[in-house]
Amino acid sequence: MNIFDRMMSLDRRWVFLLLALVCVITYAIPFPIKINVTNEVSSVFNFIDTLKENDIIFVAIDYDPNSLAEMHPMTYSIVEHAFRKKLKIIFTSLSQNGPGMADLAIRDIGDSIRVTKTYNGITYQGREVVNGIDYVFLGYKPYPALVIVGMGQNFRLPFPTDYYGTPLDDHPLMQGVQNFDQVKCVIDISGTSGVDMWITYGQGRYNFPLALGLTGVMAADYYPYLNSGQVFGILGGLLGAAQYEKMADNPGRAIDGMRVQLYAHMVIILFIILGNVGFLMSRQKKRL
Amino acid sequence: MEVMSMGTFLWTSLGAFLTLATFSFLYKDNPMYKLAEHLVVGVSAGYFVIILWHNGLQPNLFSRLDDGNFYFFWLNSSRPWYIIPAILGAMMWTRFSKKWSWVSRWPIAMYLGIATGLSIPLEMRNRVNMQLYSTMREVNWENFFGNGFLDPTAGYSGLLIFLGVLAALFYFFFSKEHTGLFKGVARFGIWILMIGFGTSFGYTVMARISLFIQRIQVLGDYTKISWSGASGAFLTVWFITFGIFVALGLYELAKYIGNRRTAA
Amino acid sequence: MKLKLLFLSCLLLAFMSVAMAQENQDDSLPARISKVNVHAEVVDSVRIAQIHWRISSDDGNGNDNIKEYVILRGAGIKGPFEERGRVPAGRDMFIDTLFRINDLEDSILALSTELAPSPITNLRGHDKDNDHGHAIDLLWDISADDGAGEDNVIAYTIFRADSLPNTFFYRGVVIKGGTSFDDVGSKEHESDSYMPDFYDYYYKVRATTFDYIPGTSDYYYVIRTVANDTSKFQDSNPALCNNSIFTDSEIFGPVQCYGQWFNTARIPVLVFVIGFLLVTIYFIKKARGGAKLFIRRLAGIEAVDEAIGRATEMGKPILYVMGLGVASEIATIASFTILGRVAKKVAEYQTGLIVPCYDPIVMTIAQETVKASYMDANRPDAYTDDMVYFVTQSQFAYVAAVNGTMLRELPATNIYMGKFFAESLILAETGALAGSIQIAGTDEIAQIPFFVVACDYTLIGEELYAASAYLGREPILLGSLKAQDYAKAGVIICALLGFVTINFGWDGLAQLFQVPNSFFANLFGGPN
Amino acid sequence: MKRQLPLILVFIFGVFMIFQYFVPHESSEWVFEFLLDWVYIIGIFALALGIWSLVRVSWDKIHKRKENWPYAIVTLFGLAAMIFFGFDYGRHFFSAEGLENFMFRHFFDYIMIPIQATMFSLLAFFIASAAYRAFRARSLLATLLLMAALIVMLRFNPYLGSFVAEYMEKTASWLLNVPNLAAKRGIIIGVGLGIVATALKVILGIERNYLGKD
Repeated sequence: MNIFDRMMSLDRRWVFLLLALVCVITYAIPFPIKINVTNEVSSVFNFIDTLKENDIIFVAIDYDPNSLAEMHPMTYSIVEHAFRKKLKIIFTSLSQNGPGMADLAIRDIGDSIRVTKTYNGITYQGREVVNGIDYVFLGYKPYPALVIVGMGQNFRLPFPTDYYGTPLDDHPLMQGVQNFDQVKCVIDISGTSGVDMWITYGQGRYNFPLALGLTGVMAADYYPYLNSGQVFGILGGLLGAAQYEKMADNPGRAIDGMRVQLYAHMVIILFIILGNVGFLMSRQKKRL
Repeated sequence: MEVMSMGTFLWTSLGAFLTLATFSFLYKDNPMYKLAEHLVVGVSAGYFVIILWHNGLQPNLFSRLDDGNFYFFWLNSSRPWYIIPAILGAMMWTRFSKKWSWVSRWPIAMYLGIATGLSIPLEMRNRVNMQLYSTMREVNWENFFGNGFLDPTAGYSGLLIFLGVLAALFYFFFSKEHTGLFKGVARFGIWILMIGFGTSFGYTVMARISLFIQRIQVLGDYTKISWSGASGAFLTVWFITFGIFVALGLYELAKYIGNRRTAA
Repeated sequence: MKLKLLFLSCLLLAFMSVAMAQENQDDSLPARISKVNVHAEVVDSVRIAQIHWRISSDDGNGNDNIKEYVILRGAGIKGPFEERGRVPAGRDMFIDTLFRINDLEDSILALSTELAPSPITNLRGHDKDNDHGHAIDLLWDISADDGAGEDNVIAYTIFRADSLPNTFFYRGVVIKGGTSFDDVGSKEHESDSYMPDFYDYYYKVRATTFDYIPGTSDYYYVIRTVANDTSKFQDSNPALCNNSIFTDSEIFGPVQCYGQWFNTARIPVLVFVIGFLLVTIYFIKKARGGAKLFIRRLAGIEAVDEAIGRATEMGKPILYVMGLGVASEIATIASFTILGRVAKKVAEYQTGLIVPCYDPIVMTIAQETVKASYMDANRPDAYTDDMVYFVTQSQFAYVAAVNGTMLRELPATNIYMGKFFAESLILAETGALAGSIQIAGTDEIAQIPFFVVACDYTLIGEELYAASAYLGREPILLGSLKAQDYAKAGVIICALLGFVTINFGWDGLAQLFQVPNSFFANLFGGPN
Repeated sequence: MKRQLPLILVFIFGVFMIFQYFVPHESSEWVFEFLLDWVYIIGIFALALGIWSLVRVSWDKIHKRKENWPYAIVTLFGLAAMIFFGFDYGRHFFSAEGLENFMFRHFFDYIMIPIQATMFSLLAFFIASAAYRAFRARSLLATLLLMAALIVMLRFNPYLGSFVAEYMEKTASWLLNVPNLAAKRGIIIGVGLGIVATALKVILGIERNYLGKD
């Protein structure tokens, strides 16, 4: 049993322990880390930044708690940015366990909007974000494809009432808002296959500008849509969120997490290299 | 640093406890993990029931069957036909009876017909037409070698994308043995595919790690807050919450070392 | 029996709901007015504000307890509001005099006339193409004072009248420089913005400035709904009346909107769908007819055979994992075919086979498949039902169990075919640790990387289908695979042609593939 | 009746939906919206099946005293509690107060979110040990894949020195925007054709798995 075989046969729990330690320690010792913003992110930021007051945007919070880690920072930074710009937002959550989280997030963001803050040199007065006037939360319906198509016809078709049971027509925001025609853009923050539905059934049928916030697992798969113009921007995983936070000058969990990310990556890379060295060596031995 | 009420603190402690209980699976499958796992299955199912009721049946069916002027069930609601989907839906439930399960096929068939029919032109448009259209791009011949190192907007990048798409498509072409020229093309295709998968892989690692990071952040906040607002009560809960895990850890460690001894 | 019970319970639920919902009706306050619409007009030298609203849902029907509407005006959105008049229930408009132009002093009058911008010209419009009707596209040339001249135009406001002479209604606003507006109405009768088809509409476009007549300003109007019991009332949201200096264009009309029966902008999709449909039918028929359709060999499949051989030499079993898919998924169906083939070989070589299942239905079908293969190999005696067994339906528990099996049995070969999710990497890792040869295949793109780096052979995406078609020769699978192949070939050829032509400076061909497609739209298109 | 009618239904609705895409006229849209409206309702009933089968399985476990049956009780408890709170302690069945219910929200925020989030975060560890023990440069292809992965992972690493880091950044974004794009586009087109083919087969009644066996 040579050194490499021993390396291979090491109990996985030691690996777990090492990773955990590295992450916890780097989390405990904060230090700044440089983040370069890529086009696919900045295009989303700029789009929202250039919208006029009272423009309506549509934000779909399509993820379950299990991918909240990556998606929540996106939701928080994008929605706060939009509210600071005094945009109006229509929310849905087409993911089974999403609505409760969306509800939570909206209330949290409402709290942070109350305080006066300065972003990128512009001071935004704190204000109350009112349900029905500043935003409407439509809630959840099963079968994203059909719901999205339905909303394209009329929001009232799948959603006669909003999440809290209020008829849509009672909301000042929804006055004269029929379907996606009255919406400036749709931002789908998705950890599920619902994103395909948004591209195919939403953008495909009703041609609205669509931006995506995606988990890292999915991010790389949607670049073709970016290139074909079906999607105008992509936020990929925690890095995407961090980039947005950087542009919005509103550092949150994503930027805070990136330094841990950095070290965790280095650990993983180290493991890959170690493992492969061991592998190649043992193969050498077999050859002899 | 905010100081929270005892109630909130207890709730957050529960959250922290369950988090650790779930992490304990990393050591090995154990009762606490099983508890958390089964609990979440139940809770999320119940949550789903409620969401389906309050956001589904109630607004889309019941409230429509009843619009005020009502005295004989749905018959004089202004939209009595909404009883039809309700009945179709109810048919689904025959699934559980051996004898009648075939009844459930009608609503399924209706649903399936609508869903698939809807998907065909849209999928065709989005995944084939649009992608094909955007493959036919003019290569930036003026600036073929781009400016700077590996410029995605450069001409050669454009050309590479086009060739790559064709090669990747060809790799999934099964009616032709990969020999001669085709062999080369398919080889190029699989290389392109592998690079594609590689990028996904890199992103995936990031994704998985960030899941863990968020948990650390949550636990970190929890400890910070609870310590900052440390009172006797807080600390007791704190120690109960973590004491369990420390004790368990020590016990397992002792056992582990013991086994080592006997093994040696 | 059970059926009856279910039926009854469902109906009971519906019934209860209706009964209960009765109670949750709140008739304390008269329903507030949801939509108020105000704009300024000049009628024989009097500047007036035209106020229209949608009558309260309690007016006439609902609780029917409305006495009158009170019109309030304020200088700011927060008020203070002063009463301007009252109208009885049932009325839905009010005209409020802002000021008489004759009353103005000459200097101000002169100023206001001097500040008035020149109107927009050449206002024209037509029905919106390729839609369900209820919409009109408007076009115009900008005012001479927009960007040039006085340069005091800030916006163009679009008004529509449903017949002449009649009051105009506000339809929308376009910021300076804009030369077009889509007046998209709703098709629902009950909607505020309902816009019937085949109906004469008249439009005017107003060039608005940011200048006000001295002493005047914008106004906000609130409509108060007062119940018969006058202590009960509700206010609408304030509605803005823009009171700045403006000039109206001359009226354009009549123009009608109507729906189209065919969306010419989507022709390419139709062509593709029909073409693909025909190819699919053709090949499936052919495959059913028993024609020999060639499918190339796949490295993964070759590997399966030799792996089974190796297992026999080592006298160790083969582990076959079907993934987390349900029985109706194509990946799982493909996996059944491959399992059948593997089981047959295993039976011939007399090796062991372990198939832990995630889904009970999948398990039953898998059992059938394996049994059948053992029959084919004439070794029905060797088959036992506990080769294929159900584990659990919770992802991580399942993985834990399978990992346990791997480390206990140390199978010579692990085969993963079907739908895999996050567990893929855990399985592959443990398998690698156990030193087994690993062959994987999935159409779950996100999981392929893990399999590629952790397994010896991987069937990527469609290769899985191809493999099962190659092994199973099952006509439907085979036929549609062929059809897809030829479609791919078609796509490749189209791409080549389009690419070449566009790079020789002719984008005509490429244009044909775009959706929504301007070429076809213009070919068969409407008036423009 | 048992087999034919479903096939006919699928065909009729399917064909209608296909052509509806090309017919913007409101009469077609009217039918379209009607159908959509119905399908949600049917779908919701269908989803209730899943919940019901969960209850049945758990109950069966307890009843037959299968292994780990006590955990099934926990599951059922969670289910029952959530439903109880969701109807606001049984006070409001037909208005959504339940969603604002204190216990309902807290069960979601402090039981569901932590466990689900953590369960998935276990993958962080598994990927680490897999990286160590399974991710091998077995073949040229695997090597290619690993290389691309490493570059993407090293993207924002400052310790490579600004010079290398810059090139890493550029390479990573190039890999994403050129070869990755090409590969994924190839896959998307292929998958698209696959989806359409399956859908067509269902509508034409060639693919009948959804009927189940009888």
